[in-house]
Amino acid sequence: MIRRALLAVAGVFLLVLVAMAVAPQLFTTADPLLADVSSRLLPPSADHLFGTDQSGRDVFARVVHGARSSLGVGVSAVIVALVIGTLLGWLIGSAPRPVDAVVMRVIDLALAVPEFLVALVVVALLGPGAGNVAVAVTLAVIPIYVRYARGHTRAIAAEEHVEAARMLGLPALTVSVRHVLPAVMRRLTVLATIGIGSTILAVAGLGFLGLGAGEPAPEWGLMLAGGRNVLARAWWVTLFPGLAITLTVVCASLIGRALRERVEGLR
Amino acid sequence: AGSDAPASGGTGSADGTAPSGELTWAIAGATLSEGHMDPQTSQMDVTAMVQRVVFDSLVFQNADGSFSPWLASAWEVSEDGRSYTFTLRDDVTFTDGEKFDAAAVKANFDRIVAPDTASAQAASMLGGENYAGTTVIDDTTVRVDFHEPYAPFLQAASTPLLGFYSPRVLTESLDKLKAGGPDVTVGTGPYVLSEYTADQEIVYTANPDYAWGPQGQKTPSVQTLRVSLVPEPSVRTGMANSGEAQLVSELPPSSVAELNPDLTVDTKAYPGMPYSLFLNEKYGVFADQKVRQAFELGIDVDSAVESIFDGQFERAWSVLGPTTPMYDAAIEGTWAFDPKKAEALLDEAGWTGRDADGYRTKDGKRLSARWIAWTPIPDDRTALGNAIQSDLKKIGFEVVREALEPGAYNEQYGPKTYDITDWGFSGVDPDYLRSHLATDGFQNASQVSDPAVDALVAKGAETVDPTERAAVYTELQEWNAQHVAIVPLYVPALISASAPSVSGLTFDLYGRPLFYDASID
Amino acid sequence: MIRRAAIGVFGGVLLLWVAATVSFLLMRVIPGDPVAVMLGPQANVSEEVKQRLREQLGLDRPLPQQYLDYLAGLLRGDFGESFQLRLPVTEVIGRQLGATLQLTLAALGIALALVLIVAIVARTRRTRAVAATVEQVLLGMPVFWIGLILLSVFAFGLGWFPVSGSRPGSLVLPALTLALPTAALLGQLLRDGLEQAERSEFAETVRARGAGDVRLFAHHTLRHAAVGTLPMVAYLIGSLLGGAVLVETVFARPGLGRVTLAAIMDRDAPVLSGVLLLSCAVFVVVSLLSDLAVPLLDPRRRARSARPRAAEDAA
Amino acid sequence: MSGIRLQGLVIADGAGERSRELVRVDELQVAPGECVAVVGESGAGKSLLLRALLGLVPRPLQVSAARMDVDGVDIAGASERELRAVRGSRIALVGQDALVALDPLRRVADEVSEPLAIHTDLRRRARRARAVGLLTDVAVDRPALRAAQYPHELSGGMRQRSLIASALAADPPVLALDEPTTALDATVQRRVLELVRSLADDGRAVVLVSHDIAAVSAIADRVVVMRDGHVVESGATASVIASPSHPYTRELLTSARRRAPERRMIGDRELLSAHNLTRRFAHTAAVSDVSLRLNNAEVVGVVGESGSGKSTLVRMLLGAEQPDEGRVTLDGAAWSPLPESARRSRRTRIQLVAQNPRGAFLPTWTIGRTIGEALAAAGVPRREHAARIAELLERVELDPAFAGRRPRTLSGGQLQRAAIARALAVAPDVLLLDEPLSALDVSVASRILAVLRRLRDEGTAMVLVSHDLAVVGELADRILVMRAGHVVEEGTATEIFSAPAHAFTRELLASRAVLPPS
Ligand SMILES: Nc1ncnc2c1ncn2[C@@H]1O[C@H](COP(=O)(O)OP(=O)(O)OP(=O)(O)O)[C@@H](O)[C@H]1O
Ligand SMILES: Nc1ncnc2c1ncn2[C@@H]1O[C@H](COP(=O)(O)OP(=O)(O)OP(=O)(O)O)[C@@H](O)[C@H]1O
Ligand SMILES: [Mg+2]
Ligand SMILES: [Mg+2]
Repeated sequence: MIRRALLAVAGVFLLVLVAMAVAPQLFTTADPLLADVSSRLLPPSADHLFGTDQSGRDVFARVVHGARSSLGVGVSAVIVALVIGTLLGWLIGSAPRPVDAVVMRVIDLALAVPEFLVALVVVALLGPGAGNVAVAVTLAVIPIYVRYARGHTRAIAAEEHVEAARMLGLPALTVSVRHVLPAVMRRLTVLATIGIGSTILAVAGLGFLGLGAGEPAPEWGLMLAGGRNVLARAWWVTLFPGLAITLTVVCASLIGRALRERVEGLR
Repeated sequence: AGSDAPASGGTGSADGTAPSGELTWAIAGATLSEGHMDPQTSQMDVTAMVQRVVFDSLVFQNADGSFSPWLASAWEVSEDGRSYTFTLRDDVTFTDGEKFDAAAVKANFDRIVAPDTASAQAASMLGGENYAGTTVIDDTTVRVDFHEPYAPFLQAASTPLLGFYSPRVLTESLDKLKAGGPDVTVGTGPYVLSEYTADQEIVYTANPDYAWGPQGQKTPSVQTLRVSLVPEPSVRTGMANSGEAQLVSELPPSSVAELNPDLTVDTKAYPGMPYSLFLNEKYGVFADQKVRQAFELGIDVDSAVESIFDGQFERAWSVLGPTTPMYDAAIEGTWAFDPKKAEALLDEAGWTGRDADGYRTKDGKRLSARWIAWTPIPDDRTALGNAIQSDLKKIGFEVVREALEPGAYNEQYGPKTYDITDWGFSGVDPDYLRSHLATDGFQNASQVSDPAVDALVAKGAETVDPTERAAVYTELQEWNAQHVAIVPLYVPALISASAPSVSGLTFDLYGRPLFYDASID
Repeated sequence: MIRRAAIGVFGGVLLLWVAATVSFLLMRVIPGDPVAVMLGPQANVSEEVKQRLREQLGLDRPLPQQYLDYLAGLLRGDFGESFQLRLPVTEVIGRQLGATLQLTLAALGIALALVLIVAIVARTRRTRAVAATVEQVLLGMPVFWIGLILLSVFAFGLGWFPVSGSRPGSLVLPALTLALPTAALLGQLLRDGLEQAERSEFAETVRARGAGDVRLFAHHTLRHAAVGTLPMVAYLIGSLLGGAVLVETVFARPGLGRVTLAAIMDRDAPVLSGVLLLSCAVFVVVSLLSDLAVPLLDPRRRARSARPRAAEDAA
Repeated sequence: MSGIRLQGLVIADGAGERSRELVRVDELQVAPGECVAVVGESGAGKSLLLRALLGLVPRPLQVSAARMDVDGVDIAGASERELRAVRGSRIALVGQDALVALDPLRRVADEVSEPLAIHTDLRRRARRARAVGLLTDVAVDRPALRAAQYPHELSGGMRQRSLIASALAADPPVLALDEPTTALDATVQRRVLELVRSLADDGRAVVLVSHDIAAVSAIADRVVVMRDGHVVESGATASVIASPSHPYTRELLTSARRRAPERRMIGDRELLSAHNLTRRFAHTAAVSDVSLRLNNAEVVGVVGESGSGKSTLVRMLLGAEQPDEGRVTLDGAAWSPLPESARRSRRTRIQLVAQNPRGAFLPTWTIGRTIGEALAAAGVPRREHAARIAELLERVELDPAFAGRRPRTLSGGQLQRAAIARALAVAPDVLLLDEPLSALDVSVASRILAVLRRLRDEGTAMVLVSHDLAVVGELADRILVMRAGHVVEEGTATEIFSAPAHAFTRELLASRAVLPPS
């Protein structure tokens, strides 16, 4: 019961977030970039729901507009990683053992370096910026998807229904495309839903380090970085973007887990 | 002044008691570990600030700008202003036991200008191409020659950037100087660098043999000076309030309000170039002087500086800061915020169209300027940038900001592919305008190229007579106010807070703490 | 066991070689002239000096030559020289390693303690639901935000801990910050394992013998959960290193995180590849150890049967 | 008298209005020295009943009882603390699935002696020594070695006996055993049952749960028959078997009494033949030197204990596994070891219904879609699929509506029939069936047996694999008996049953639980 309600709340929150990303002006008319030095660091009030930051910008407007970059980068990175990772992992998993073993070594290497470090290095290669962060985060998570996809491919290929289909005289590729790929895709999609959270966290982390979208872009990680020096006298500058990140990640993973339970319940 | 009492060789501080106690001094210092421990090569202010306690200079610059003897007991400038002859004290030793003499001076100066040293700032203060060489006349007499007359030299010689390493380290540990450390960072100063943990702390221990302070001070009374490297300003503020550090420097202006009332706060405006925007007149929209002027008038500098820096910093009017010698106060108020006039200027310049986002256009092109800055950018400058951006948006002028890490910044700075960039520069001698305004100046970010300006900065460097020099720099300051190559924004200050237990702290002209007479109870 | 270790070591060496190659390529593809990077912004240096520096760094030699030199250097324990500091990379990393090691080990210790305490205390459905919720939220919080919250409450607000410095107390908050998300992840894994073990047939047998929850936990299910969690440890240590970058920034602590960040900012490729190699090496060693530890805990993995392969595929 | 005294036990799912009764037992008594068997089909509530005796009914279920005394302790009113003191020391439970009922990470000795660790102050060394003694008591060979081993290193029978040893550790006067002989082959099964009987003879009160009335009839003093949570009949074993009063009991008994094989006509055209097949894995030969011949309309049975190589043989016949030596011909033409591409065109001639029917279905596809895939592979035009699927399902006695259901909504027996329908979809000449009846309870098994009998009578040639001689005997024309990869005996069903030549066959026949003819 409570779980149901929680899932519903999470779903609604994510929908609101998507709406914020698509049409922020529905939620606020304030300009997220407009600095007004005469109203710096104002606490939350009717005029400024979430208060104002050091530049006198409306924190609420910035949180709302920030949904686009955080969600956009998080979701697009996951989708790209999902598609590339699934196909690659499926190919590797379907390949003969020796090929599989060699390619997996390389994938293992990518996994040996912490995800966040990979993203950092990619940003070092490409330079900071919102687009590069998206690429970095995508590249950082692809190996994980490849690994899972490859594992699932091998596991599913060993399931009896695959052999049963082969024993009908169907070509191996047909069987793999029909029986293995969709199942791998489905399991990874669920994984990806949970994974959105970690990409959003990575994006925020890079933003916090000043490697993401630069000022004055409304990006949640960057907002947290900006607010940390006024922590003692203006809690609202960091609280709201922090909450936004946390709620997004928690809701995404709640929904992802629920999906996973459903999908894996099928097995 | 000079010292009357010869060094006894024993320990003994200024007031005759043995040095004792420990003073923790928290500074940002993030860059120190990145090869900036060597004042002879680093262009970072922090290097000079902390290493002052290790490196003494030939002369000392007093609060009024005059010079008094230090390691040199006397000096003489030749008629033509090209030769400086110093008479050195003969009782000075480096803390590794080496003797300080004319050869040591020569070894240090030659090292600074050697191409391999790749020194940015110290070499320039030593005249750069203008430096002709140092000659050892005898053990205690040394002469520095220049190709052209070079007036700022005494001032330069008073900074730690032209301080002296023990000749032994110059031969034995040359490649380690940038990284620094005990037995590497060795000078003649009141303190010995005894421990260094990169990114964490530097521990200085009182030099027991010290007897040649700028005012004749001897071994300082604080035994241990522990410099805590804390890049986070909020953490430094916390350390000041909790008493974890007895002295905290580089405090952000916004934190002053949060400091405990019993702390002593010293705000010392940096002399030199205020924090400014450089408008690149050879690249885009700033080729037009009217656009530059409109840009300047469109920014509400007063309210931005006042509120962002909590009233701690002054707004700037001129390319010389108000505490810099030869500052021209007449410029104050001449280009106050005037959006109407700015709009009129832009109209005149032909930027009359408007696009969907409300920005001005001319021939279908948006009035837009790209501002590059190198990371990390402190919060308050970010806020200032936001304010500038918002102000200019109101007159239809778009500013696009890019924060670049130093490598990427260089790639744009080299070929000068930007409209705006920013920095401030601390220097006590207005000669720094030469590198900022001369056609071939390496800091000429605005790409000023005007023979009249070139002649003026050259004259400034050569002229020794103070009034004549002042006239030259007044003219330069007025030139910029008209031409608008550089938009000065605010005068940064070094804000330090010290605990009630600390006394006797003094500050040099750069606002940096000096510990000769400091004590702690 | 020895055979297994040998295979693990061989695989690890192979992995490190691939890592070295990737690092080398990385150094060459990172944009920006190393010499310009070395000299910093607004450097005022002539072309000849730059050329001389290039020769000193060996950047003028042909690429294959550079590659071989680099590998040979690695074998001698020479990771090259930092462009920025002109110091051996081993020294740059070495002098910061201690601080990060201290932080991550303390974090790991706190995390383990937290996880065990929670696992022992939270045994009813309700307390477990509470623990799961807390963990979920912790996992959703950016680690740097956790740090900021702890900092403002415990350091600035209550003044219980020093905000910085080298005193022992200053390690508490950063380590706790890093430990919380780790504990949350570990706790989830462990509880999944515990619950799975508690649902197994053997748990029923144990209860039927008259055992209470504590005995079941201490003698049976904990071990099962640990077996399930071990393979994740290498990954976990890795993510600790990643998290350290952020935590060190928030708490202004020295350490590898700072070095990495500075290396990225300054495009100091040799330091960066040193860090990468180090993190690969840590991963290799930790996974080797955890691979070797699994059979110690799980006798079924000791046999040379066809089973482990299937288990690996399912992972 | 202590032992078990139970009155008015009700176990329900949920409380109040929406509660569902799972078990209702009005009266059950087991005296010391007595062995009472509880039989019934799967889901009858047997396991719940046993758990209730230990106060181990899982959480959401509600237990109420007018009286529930175990060895003189009132279980219904006991606190969790008191229950813990009872469990293991006054009553011990031997769980349903012995293969997984021991903690795989602990040594057998520790597992066996755990009740001592809980209920006594014995030191570890003493406990281990005691464990060896217990293992000896339950007739585990080389007990000292076994004690030091881990459960996975023991055979199923040994694990079962270790579990019983563990139950006996604290010498409880009451024993509850849940299906102690499932998953054991016939020989081991008999030994375990004998052990159980001897435990009762030692003066313990024993409740024994089984779904196999034949198996328990040999040792139980009394039988309780359960169905849908209710006791439908109970009484002395001999009288229940001789004159069952409830129809369900009669059904149980008839399915336990298999019919004798009958003589039939078989074809003379050779469909499938295998010559000297050998397949080795790692160290052992799963199948060595096995030959087999199958004519049209013939059913060949393969029996053997678990691990004797039956599945491996069938997979080689199918061509899913390549033989190391030997070859298979289909219709006189080479079949295995041809490459798969060369076989593809003749694939529909031979089909397998695998040991685990659930595996043959993609969980996300409907039954109809899976059968449709097979139809498409056989070249049946798409528009005819719906009709053919319905027809196939009817052939295996399933409602055509099952076409729209997903595998997880089907029971094991229904799925087994769907798998047969799928195999029949391509109209194969040869049908291979691997353990089609294992893991199914008697009533379901008999329906599938009926389907298979019809297929046989319609003329489908089959290879039928089972570890159960009775099942094979009922359908097969010829039988191969396998042991450790070898065929130890081969003959017509009648020959095998009436005059088994090999000792192993005789043992199989002897250990088969046989009821007296009604
Ligand atoms: N934890 C539970 N929650 C809800 N229902 C349950 C639970 N455990 C058992 N049941 C239901 O109670 C009934 C009896 O189950 P039980 O396990 O006692 O059957 P059984 O006679 O032992 O069957 P089998 O021969 O298959 O072991 C079944 O319908 C089952 O679905
Ligand atoms: N893929 C494999 N790898 C290794 N060993 C195998 C493999 N498949 C079967 N075996 C071994 O071959 C032997 C025969 O196995 P098979 O599955 O044919 O037995 P079975 O007679 O069907 O047994 P059951 O009645 O339990 O199904 C066993 O010892 C088994 O462990
Ligand atoms: Mg049962
Ligand atoms: Mg089998």
